[in-house]
Parts: sequence; C-alpha cells; structure tokens
Amino acid sequence: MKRRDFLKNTVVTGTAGVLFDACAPPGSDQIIPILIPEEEFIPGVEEFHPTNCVECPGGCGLLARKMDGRLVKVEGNPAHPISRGASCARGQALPQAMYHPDRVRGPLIREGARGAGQWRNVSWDDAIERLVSELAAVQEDPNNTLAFLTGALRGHRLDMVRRFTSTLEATRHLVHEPFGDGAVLRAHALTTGVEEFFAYDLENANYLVTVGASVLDASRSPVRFGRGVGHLRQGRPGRRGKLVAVQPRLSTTAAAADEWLPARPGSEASLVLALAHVILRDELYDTGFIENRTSGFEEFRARVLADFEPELVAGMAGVSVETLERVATEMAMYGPTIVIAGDAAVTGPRGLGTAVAVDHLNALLGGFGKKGGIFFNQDPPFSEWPSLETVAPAPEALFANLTKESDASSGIRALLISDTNPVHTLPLSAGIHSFLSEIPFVACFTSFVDDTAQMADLILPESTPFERFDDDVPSPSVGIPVATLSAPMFSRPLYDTMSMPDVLLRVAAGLGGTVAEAFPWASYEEALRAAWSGLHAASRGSVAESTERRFWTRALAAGGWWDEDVALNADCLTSDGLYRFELSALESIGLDMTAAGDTSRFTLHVYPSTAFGDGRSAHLPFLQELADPMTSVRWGSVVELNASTASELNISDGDLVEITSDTGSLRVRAQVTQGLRPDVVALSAGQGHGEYGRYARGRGVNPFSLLQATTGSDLFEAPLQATTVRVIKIEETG
Amino acid sequence: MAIDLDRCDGCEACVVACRAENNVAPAGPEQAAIGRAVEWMRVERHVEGEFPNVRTRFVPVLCVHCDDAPCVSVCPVSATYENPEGLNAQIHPRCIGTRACAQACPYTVRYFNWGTPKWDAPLEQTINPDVAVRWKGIMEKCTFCVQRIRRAKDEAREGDRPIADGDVQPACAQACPAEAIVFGDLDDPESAVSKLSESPRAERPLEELGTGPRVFYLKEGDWRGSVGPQSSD
Amino acid sequence: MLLAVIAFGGFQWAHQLKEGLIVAGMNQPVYWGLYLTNYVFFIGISHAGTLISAILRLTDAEWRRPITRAAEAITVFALLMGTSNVLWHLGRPELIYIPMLHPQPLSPLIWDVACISVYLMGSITYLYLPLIPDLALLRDRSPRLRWLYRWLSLGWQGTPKQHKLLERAIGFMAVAIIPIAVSVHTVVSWVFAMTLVPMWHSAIFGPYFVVGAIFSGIAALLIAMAILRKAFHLEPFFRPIHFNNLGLLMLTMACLWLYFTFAEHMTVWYGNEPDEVAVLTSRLSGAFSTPFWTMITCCFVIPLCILSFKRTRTIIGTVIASCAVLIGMWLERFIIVISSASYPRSEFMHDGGLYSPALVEIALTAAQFACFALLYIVFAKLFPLVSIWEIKEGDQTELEAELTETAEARL
Amino acid sequence: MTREYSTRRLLPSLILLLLSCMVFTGCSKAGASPDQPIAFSHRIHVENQIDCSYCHDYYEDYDVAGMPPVATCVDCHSLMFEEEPTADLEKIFEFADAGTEIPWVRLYELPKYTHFSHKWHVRAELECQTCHGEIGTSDRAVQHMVYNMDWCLTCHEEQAASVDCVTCHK
Repeated sequence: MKRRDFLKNTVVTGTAGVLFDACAPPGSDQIIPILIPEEEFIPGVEEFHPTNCVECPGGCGLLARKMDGRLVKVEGNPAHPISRGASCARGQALPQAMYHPDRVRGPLIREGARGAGQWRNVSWDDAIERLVSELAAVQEDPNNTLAFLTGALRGHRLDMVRRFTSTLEATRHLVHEPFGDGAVLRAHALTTGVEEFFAYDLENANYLVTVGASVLDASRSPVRFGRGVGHLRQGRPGRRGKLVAVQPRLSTTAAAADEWLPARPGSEASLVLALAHVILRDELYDTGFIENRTSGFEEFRARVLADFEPELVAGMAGVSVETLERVATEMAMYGPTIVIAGDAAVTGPRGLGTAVAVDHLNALLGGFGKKGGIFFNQDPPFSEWPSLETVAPAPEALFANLTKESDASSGIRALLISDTNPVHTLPLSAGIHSFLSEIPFVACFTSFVDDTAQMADLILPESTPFERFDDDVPSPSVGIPVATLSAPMFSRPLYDTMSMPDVLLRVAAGLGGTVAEAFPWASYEEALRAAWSGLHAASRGSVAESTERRFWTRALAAGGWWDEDVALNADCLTSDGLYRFELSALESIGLDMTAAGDTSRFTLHVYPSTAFGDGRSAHLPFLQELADPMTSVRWGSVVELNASTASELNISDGDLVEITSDTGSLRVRAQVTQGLRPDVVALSAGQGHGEYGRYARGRGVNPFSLLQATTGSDLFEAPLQATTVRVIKIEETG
Repeated sequence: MAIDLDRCDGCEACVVACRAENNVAPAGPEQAAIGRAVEWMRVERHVEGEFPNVRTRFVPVLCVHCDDAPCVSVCPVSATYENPEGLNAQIHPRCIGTRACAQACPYTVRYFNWGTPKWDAPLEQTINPDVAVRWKGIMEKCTFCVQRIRRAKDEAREGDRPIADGDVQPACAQACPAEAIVFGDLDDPESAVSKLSESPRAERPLEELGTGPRVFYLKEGDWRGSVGPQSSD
Repeated sequence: MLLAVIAFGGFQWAHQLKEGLIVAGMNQPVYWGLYLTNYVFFIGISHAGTLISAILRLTDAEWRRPITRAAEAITVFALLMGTSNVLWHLGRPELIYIPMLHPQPLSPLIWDVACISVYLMGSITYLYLPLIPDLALLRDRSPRLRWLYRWLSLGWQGTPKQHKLLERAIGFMAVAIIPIAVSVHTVVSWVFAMTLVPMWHSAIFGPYFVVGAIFSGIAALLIAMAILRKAFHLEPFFRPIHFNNLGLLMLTMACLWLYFTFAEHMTVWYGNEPDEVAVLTSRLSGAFSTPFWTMITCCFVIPLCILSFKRTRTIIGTVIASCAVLIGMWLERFIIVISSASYPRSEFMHDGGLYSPALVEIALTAAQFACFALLYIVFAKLFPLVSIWEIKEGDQTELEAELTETAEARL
Repeated sequence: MTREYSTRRLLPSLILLLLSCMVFTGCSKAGASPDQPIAFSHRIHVENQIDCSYCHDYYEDYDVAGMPPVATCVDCHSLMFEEEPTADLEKIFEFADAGTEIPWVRLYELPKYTHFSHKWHVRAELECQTCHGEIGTSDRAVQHMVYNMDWCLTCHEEQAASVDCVTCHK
C-alpha cells in the first residue's frame, strides 16, 4: 500500500481521496507531486501548477489546481498576458482529458485490418524500435518520401518537427488545420510582410467589425477576444464601443454584437470593399497613414471607386445601401476601428480576397500602429538551436491540397501524424481514406484513438499538458513577446505515455548519424532549456534572474516569460517597409455573383463549435453536456434553418431532415431560427466522430462529410460556405 | 454578485467552470434529453425580432440567493436556509427530497438528483475535495462557491486581517473572460459589487416578486451617445 | 387480481428505491408528478365519508343511518392511500420521519403533515366509535374471529351508561371532524397556493380544493354503495332514495365546482400576466387542452345531464355520473399540479421538458386504486358496513315517515 | 372493567415498543477498538516525552492531523539499542524493509459531507483529550466516542464558535 493511499485512508477528513480510493483507476497510484516531495503531500492543501492550454490557438496560460495528488481543476493564470486569470469552457474541461476513461494507456500496434480497431499493447522500446526501423527503411530508397502531418503547431514543438523533417532525407512537413485561417495569414504576408496573426488593441478600440470571424466563440482566442470586447463595451466609463458582425449566421459573436449584417456567403469581400468605397468617396480615410506608410494606394482607390459602389454591392450581399453607408461612416467617425476577418468568410475561392480587403480597410482607417488599433507580434528572444548543415526545410505544404492529387501518396511510404484529425476534418471527397490506405506505414501521436488514429499502424500515446514539458508562443498575441511554459505536475505521467518531442528525440537517437547529431539533447526539457536560455540572456521581462538555472525554475513557477514593457510595434516587413495595397488577390473579387438560380439548393455554412472547436474537444463529457449558446443542443447536433425557409419546406423544430450535397448526405434534426439567412443552412463542426472515446463516438453529424474538397492549387483548407445542399424532410413512422 | 449583460458574450465558460468546481456530474445524453441535466450556472438566451433584425441577450442564470427566499420557507425540514452572510445554503444530509423548494423557486435554479451521479472511472479523480459529492434523492444548487469563501476566510484569519474585496471569487467569476461577473460583499459600500449595484443599468431579476435577489444584472447599454466622435489618441 | 396489481406496484417501487426517482417521469421543471396528483386526489376522496356522514349526523338526516359507515370507511382508506403517496414521492423515503424531528413551522408541508395525521386519527376514531356496539354484536354472534371482535369491542355491554358515553363521544367527534376535514384540504391546497408559481398562487385555492374534495368524495361513496349493494345484497338498506339524495348533493357540488373553476381561470385570463397566461393557454388550447376539456365534461356536463332529471337520477345514472366525476376530478388534480409546473417563469427557464408519467408512476397509481379496493372489501368482509345498531335505534316507522316525506317534498 | 380489559391487551405491545427503542439506541455506541497491525502504545510514547506533533505532524497547521510514515518509527527505534526487540518492533522493520506503510486501522472518520480542520480547533486551545479521550495514557487505541452533530454544536455554542451550517457542512 502506497503511503499516499495510506494517508488518504488515515487522515480524519472527508476528502474525495477517501471517497474514491476504492475505485481509484489502475496506475493512479503513480501520481506523485513533483515540486514537493511525496512525504509532504497533505490532504486538503491545494497547490497550483502553471501549464498551457492546447485546445485552441489561443494559447492561454493556465494554473492547474492539485489536491490530494490529483488534478482537480484548471484556472486561468492571472499573470499570463493572454488569459489574465480567465479561461474558456474548453479550457475548464481539460482535466477530463487527463482522466478520460478511454485514454490510450500505452503504445499500441495494429492487429488485423486497418481501421478494425484491434490493437496490441507494446512497450515504448518496441514502439520506438518499430518506428526507427520503418523510417530507416524509407530513408534507404531515394524515391521514397516520408511525411509528417501536423496541425498548426506552435512553440518549440513546431521547431522540433521542422528540425526533424529537415534533417531526414526527402521528408515533407504537411499541415492540416480546418479553421486555421490560412488565408488571413497569407493576406497579412502579402500586405504587411508579417505572416502571423495581428495583435489587436481591443481595450482601446471603439469600433470592432468582424467579417466571418466568430472571435467570441471559437476562432483563435475566445478568452483574449472575450476580454477585449468586454473592455470595449464597459471597460471605460462613459465610452462604450460598438461591435458589428458580418456573417450569414447569427453566431454567438453576432448575437453578442450590437449589429449583425447577414451578408450573403461569398459576398464578404465585395461588402468590405463597398465600405472602403464609402470611406474613399467621402475621403474619411487616415491621410497621414496613407501618405507616409503605404504604397499602391492610388491603384487601390481607383479600383474600389470604380467597381464597388454600395448600390451595386448591396443587392448582391443582401445588406441595404443605407446600412453600408452608415456602418462605413461610423467606422471612420467613431474610431479607433478594427476589422477582423476569419472562419468561413476567408475560405473558398474568395477567401484570400476577403482577408486582403479587410487588411486594406484597416489600412484606410490607419489602424496599424495606432492606439486601439493593430500591432504585430513580437517573438520572444529564444536562443537558436545549433544550426543544421543540411539545406533549409521545404516550406510546410497544405495537406488538403496534397490528398486530392490522384497519385498523391505514391511517393509517401511513411506518414507521421500529430495534433490533427484529418479523417474527421477533411471533406470525404478529399479522398483521405484512399490516401491513407496507399501509405504502408502510418503512426499517430495522440492521447485518444480518434478517427485518424483508427487508420494507423502504430499509436504513440501523448502525455497531457499536465504531464509533460512544453512551451507555447500564443498567436494571436497581444503585441508583446509572450512565451508560455509548462512542466509536468506529476513526477510520472498517469499512464505509460510520452510527449511527441521526446519520442522524436529517441527516434533521432535510434536513426543515428546526422539525425542524431541534429538532436543533441537527452530530453525535450533539455532542448527547451537550451532555447529558453536566450530569454535569460535577454535579462528583461517578467522573469529576470542571476543564473540560468534559477531563471528556469522561476519561469516554470511563473508559467512562462513575457515582457510587458516592450514598445508595441507595427512596422511592416515588406521590402520597402510600407504597407502594400495588394491588388492581385482582389482580381477575382467582383460583382459576378448572381443570385442563386436554383432555389431548392441552399448554401451550407459550416462554423466552429463553441464547445468543440473543430472537434478536438468533443471527447469531453462536460462539453458534450454543455448546451450550445445558440442552439441549446447537447450531446448531438442540429441543422439550423431560417424560419421562412423552414415553413416553405414545411419543416418545424425537431423534424428529421436529410441534407444532401454532391458528395454526401446526412440526417439530422432541424432547428428553426431567425438568426440565419434564408438561402443558407448552418451546421456546426465538431460532432460526428466515428472514433474518439465513448462520449464523442457517434454523437451528432460531421458537416465536413458534405463539403466539397478544395480545387485549384492556391486554395487553403476546405471552403466552409461554398457547398450547396438540398434539404428534405424525412417523415418518421411511429 | 453583479453580472454585466453588456460584457457577457455567452461563451459559457462559467457553466463549465461551475461544473468542474462543484463536482456536478454530467447527466448523460438520455437524461439530459429529458431535462435532467444539472447546471448550477446556465446561460439563457433571449432572441427577439425577425430576420434580419434580430436582437439577442445572453443571461447567465444561477441561484440569486434571495433575501426572502421562497425555497427556504417551503422546506419542511429546513434543509435550505439563509446563513448570516446571506447565502442560501442547501444542507444535503438534511434534505429528504420533497422538491418543494424546486417547485417554489421562481428562477428554477434548484436541481434534483434524480439518480446517483455517475463518474466513469477514472474521471472521479477530478472531483474537488472541498465540495461534497451529492447523492440520489436530494436537491442541490449554487452555493456562491461557499468552499472558496471558507478558504478565503481561513487565509484572512491566518494573516489575521479582515477579508478584502475580491478575496473571494466564485468559479464562474474567475473563469469569465469578459469579466462580466463580479462577486463581493453587498453590505460593504466600498466593494466593487456594491458600486455596480448602484449603476443606473442595474436591475434585479423578478424583483416584483419581493424575493429580494442578491444578484444584480447590468442590462445592455446603448451604443449611440455613449461614444464621442473620434478621439485623436 | 388486485393483489397482482399491488404486487407489481410494489416491485416497481422497489426498483425506484434502488435507482432513485430517475426511473420516474419527472424532470426539471416538473419536479412534482403523478404521485402528488394521487396524493391530492385521494385526500379529496377521503372527504366523502367523514364530512358527509358527520354533517348528516348532525343535521339528523334520518336517511343517513345506513350509509354513514360506508362513507367513513372510504375516508380512512382513502387517507391511507393518499398519505402513502408521500413515500413514493420523496427523494429519500427512508428519512420520512425527519419532519417530525426537525419540523420547519413555516412550511405548508409541515401544516399538511400535522393536519392529515390529526385527520387520520380523528376519522379512524370516528369510524371506530360507532362500530363498537356492532363489534360487540359480532363478538356474541359471529362464528369466527371472536377474539378479534372481543379485543376490539373493548367489553361493550350495551349498558345505558355506555350508550350515553358513546353517543356523546360520537356527537363530539362529529362536530370536531368537520373543521379538521375542511382544514386538511385547505392546507393541501396551500402547499400549492403558498408558492409564487403561476396559477398556483391563488387565494381561492382553499375553498376550491374543499369543494372538489367533497365533490369527488360523494362520487366515490356512490360507487362504493352501488357495489356493496350488489355484492352484499344490501338493497333494503341502500335504497334509491339514498342515491337520489346524494345525487342531488353531487349536482350542487358540480355547479359549485364549475363556479370556482370559472372564477379561477377568469381572473387569470383577465389579469393577463404573461407567465400565468402561458399556463392558461396550455390548458385551454395547448398541451393540456385534452385533459382540461375532458375534465370539464366529466365534472360538469355529464353530471348535469344525468342528475338534473329525476328520470335519469337512478342508481345506474348516479353511478355513471360518479365515475365521470372521479375521472374528471383526477384530471383536475393532474392539470393543476402538472401544467403549472411545466411552465415556470419564462424569463429564467426556456427549455423545460414536458412531463409524461413513467411506468413506475402508472404502476404505483394502479396499485393504489387496487389496494384501496382491497382494503375496502376486506373491511366489508370483517365488519358490518351498515350500522346495525343505529338502524335498530332509529325507529323504523319514523324512518319510513321521514323517507316518504322527503320523497314527496322532492316531487 | 372495560379499562383494565383493554390495558391488559395493550401491555405486550407497549413492551415490544420499548424493546425496539432500546435496540435502536444501542446501535451507535463508542469504544470500538479494532486490532491494529502493531500493538502500538500511545502511553509509552507520551511517557517518553514524545510530542504529539512528532508523529501527527500536521495537526497544528492543517486540516488533518496526519499519520507518521513508517520511516518516522524506524528513525527512533533503530537507534534504541538498549530496548529488547519485541515481535511488534520487528514488524516495524519488516514493513520498512518491504517499503510499505503500516496499514493502521482507522478509528475516527467524519462523514464525507463535512469539513473539519484540526488547525482551528488546536488554535482554539482545545485539549486533544476533548475529542480523542485519554488516548495518551492508554496502551490500546480506543475510539473515544462517535461524534454526532449535537455534540459538535454544544461545544461550538459554549465556545461561541460559528454554528452556521456551512461552517462544517460542504
């Protein structure tokens, strides 16, 4: 009997330790506090261990509350610039990810056919041996390639993967992030030369327009934007900012907004440019900024004034001329104004155009570098890892584009997957299944057997953020350099798990040669310390210590490093340092959108779920039980229909309907709402998992199965509102 | 407690935070479907108007800890009572499950354990030792995180100082990104919550019933007029 | 067969005890369901007996003599059934004694507990006292169970002294029982009326419930009488005149009941308070419209049609009317309890599931009716359901005269 | 005669009632003294001037009193060469060598729905004896009493401590 249990049993107190000692899970007796020695663990005394949230791009710093040797809750880290002590629903549910009954408890090797879900437990040594041999085999044949598929990684996880893919021969790094807003990043790069999300000074802004971006529910960072909008509204006595949401569906963001412009899907770019038109026409733009810090203004002005009169756009977008005129004027009059694009609006053929148009609008209003405006992220001064003699890595390729190429997988002999679930979040038509089936060896780094891991040959169980060393550079940030740091709060993980970077280190060692040399660290912690020594050297910011060792300890205890004193900057990184009124991306934007001819078809609008994001949080019972803010649905999904549409189709609340696109069809209950355009039906992403633990499996439907795959080369993730569908009511018998 | 509806954006962080803090087990799909889900804190949605002119309000609803609570008077065994600090507390071992309080509550914020709360092992490891795990057949409700109040008092007593405004933060208030929820002592005129309760926007839910709720809602402000023309900074 | 039903009910209850009320159909916001409905209903029935027989006894209505006991028996058993509902209803029945140990005087439920226990005691005594002489009779005549009768008859010798004592006791009880009975149902109504719930929070709920109670009470009595009449060949005692008189009484009650119902709903409709109107519409045209209009039909239309004409005011007629009334009154209780609970103040509760009874609730309801019938039959087997000594006492001719006289008065 | 006739019949039932009451009240009585894995004597340790906090090292500052790890026992007993080794002493070292703790049988356990803090009771200068009895002078740990709410409340009222339900109930 371990001392801890013994204590639990003997102390006179009503702790749940006693309550649940009987049904303690196998392995839970491995839970031992790391920062204080085992003997000192006192029931009823709480400890807080800083950690980082990985559920969404927000990158919040968290404090994990530990009692009786168990992780019982997480709170926002009050010192952390992103979370400032707050957290979102998904963050709050995190502890359930660690103690989830269906977590993978050790490395698994496939038995039987792919996708059959039969696994054999193996030791880490065997698992890594297998991995090494597979990779070595791939390396031998020059026309074989190896691919590492990840989500949008951040912090040094990303650097580890890049380093790994660039040291190995013929290895590609593929990225798949369904709501990654790739077009926005590309637009930023085109206009400002900064391929990163901007930092918005919402606290001092007066007017916020979101184009598609549901910044308050799921996109990017609900916590950061939630706080920002809170301040915008009531943070400053006597000044209340205004929030305008442009999107076809009344999302939580639009619902919280003061004004909702239900623009027709695909018309966002034109709408934004129409706003620009009014501002240019009435010469309400920030002349100072335009003259001194931009280039290509005249061409832009000419184009906009020529093509985007509100009168012309209004009809197409389904927003009245008056509204356009008024909003544009308000934006200029009641600044500082910020415009944010994201989500469905920046996907599909016009996605990039929308993102660029939004940047231009910001520029017109002189938002860059202005208080209450837009700033650029600043990277923490990490020290570089020893440079590699091998050539620089090929830039990340987009997985979505790769899959649909017919002989895509021909070259790829082995595929590593981490932090993404393409089988669930890629359109069926992207042919992900055939793609995977053609690859001889697939390995997954994951804590759960999800839809993708089900198709793998080898599953390498990830540790949760509470059990591993990790760091994170939040993006979007708040304009100052921020680095989150988290250490395991238990001396050993709950189960036989290992974090992906550590596995890479062991694999590298196994492969030997140049690869091994490229990874000279015994553990990921060591690698992190090497990088973080740069922050110590900078000797500024939240943690400044005499010795590197003490710096590390303090940083661990503080949950990271950030420098609040650094001056915010918005200097464009373009060749001439000027903001570029990029026009090429706007070529495709015009008034060519004809009103939908076939009235029996509706545009399908897919949006990220407040509770599940793209679906990666769908395995947590707390979130499944959470009633969606707009649809109130629990443990499932509904399709939203505009009231008038519904009555035409003779559909009422709760009816079972069938939604059919060219690529698939699914059945789901209808919800009739006023908060949606009549020519649009809306489905939430996140549900409809084939595999993802007992709570997510078979719950609701997966809208990605209806979407058409990306077409053309320079598109981003699957277009989220370019698919048209038919809706018919299913008569239920009995 | 004061809740600023103008800040609230319906993200429901408070709902999950409350669950996690107070060991509220999920009811599961079947039970949730027939209205058995327990949420001490829930976000009600009020949608008015027709497309495209739709106005929406999110109202986080929790026990308002009435000054003169209907639930207290109807309980035959005084399992619920108002404590000296004005909390309406539910004493689980005393409750016999008449559900009279639930029926009497005009805010419908009292919840009944229809069955035994289930935690699939090892999820029970996340249970907060500071809060009792309720059992079948009894009522439960928001406690304003009384366990946190107790800890805060202990600390204050430890450093023998009076308990300061902001020392106590219920799980919902702590989680709220928009800082819409403010908790404090209404008897202390200097506390942030007292000041908010004086705000012209402040109103008390169903005040006309004379229950004297201790939760204030600050209704949404009007944008026009509250913002002057563009300021140069 | 009755036993089978009861057994099934018991089994279901055991299941519920194990699993908790999760097996029942109640939910949020409908925390109160069928159990409460039955509770109110049976307590209502209980008013049959005591109240009626007491009033009649006091007013020395001679024709009452044969029917008093039948009525009093109903009271006792209905009360037992009614109170038993508390057992199923409670989340933790094992703690049912707590209200006695730590009562909270402000709670209407406590008033309820007090009143009903008093009422139960009272009506048992009231049933028992007039029984004593007959028990003595049985003790002397009956072939079997003499020990029981001896034990119960407390050595009744029929001495004038004892008679005097008994008469006084009965007289006193008759007076005492009436206010208790009235108070009981008033208090039961207050369990609802004292809350702020739409369409419960009403001043006339007290009298409304009492009227309803007597109404259903008479109905129950009539049915019981008809059955006994057939089963035990009591035709000589339960004569058409009884059915006729009770029928008329019931008719009055029907009108009174309608009046109250109308007043209750009228005020709500006119007051037009949104939350209350929500409940009202649900009754008139919404989810509860079917039960509501059935109730109106059963409680008013049918009795009116049958009972207002002498031709139809036959035994069969009154029995049919009574059945209708019982169904109607049960529905009334159901509607009162459930519909209000289903529509809480909208501002704070949007999606509340509507209530539909689960198997266990239906089973237990059935079991109660069965149990009620069983107890009644057992009682009828063991004890004379007609007060032998009272009838003896009442001089036959006098009785005849009184009967014919009243009969003529009606014509 | 009527009266006595009935009373005679009633007597047995009354007695029955009385008996059952006695049975029920008899159910909860203190004084339980389960066999411990080691015959530990508080008396000896107290007589050797070992302070309570030496083994129960949390009781002054935390909710719980704490139980000593076997190491604590070993620390002293391994140094006492003069004491003659008994079977029980051997057991200590057996447990220590096996690397397991001594599975003491618990004497006092409060309900799960209550909150209790040794700290504040010690600071209120309550004697250990108040709750734990004369354990310090006994060779065998005996449960001093079964705590019930009334008992707690009486003391709280005497000491003018909080009698608010949520002070202890959670």
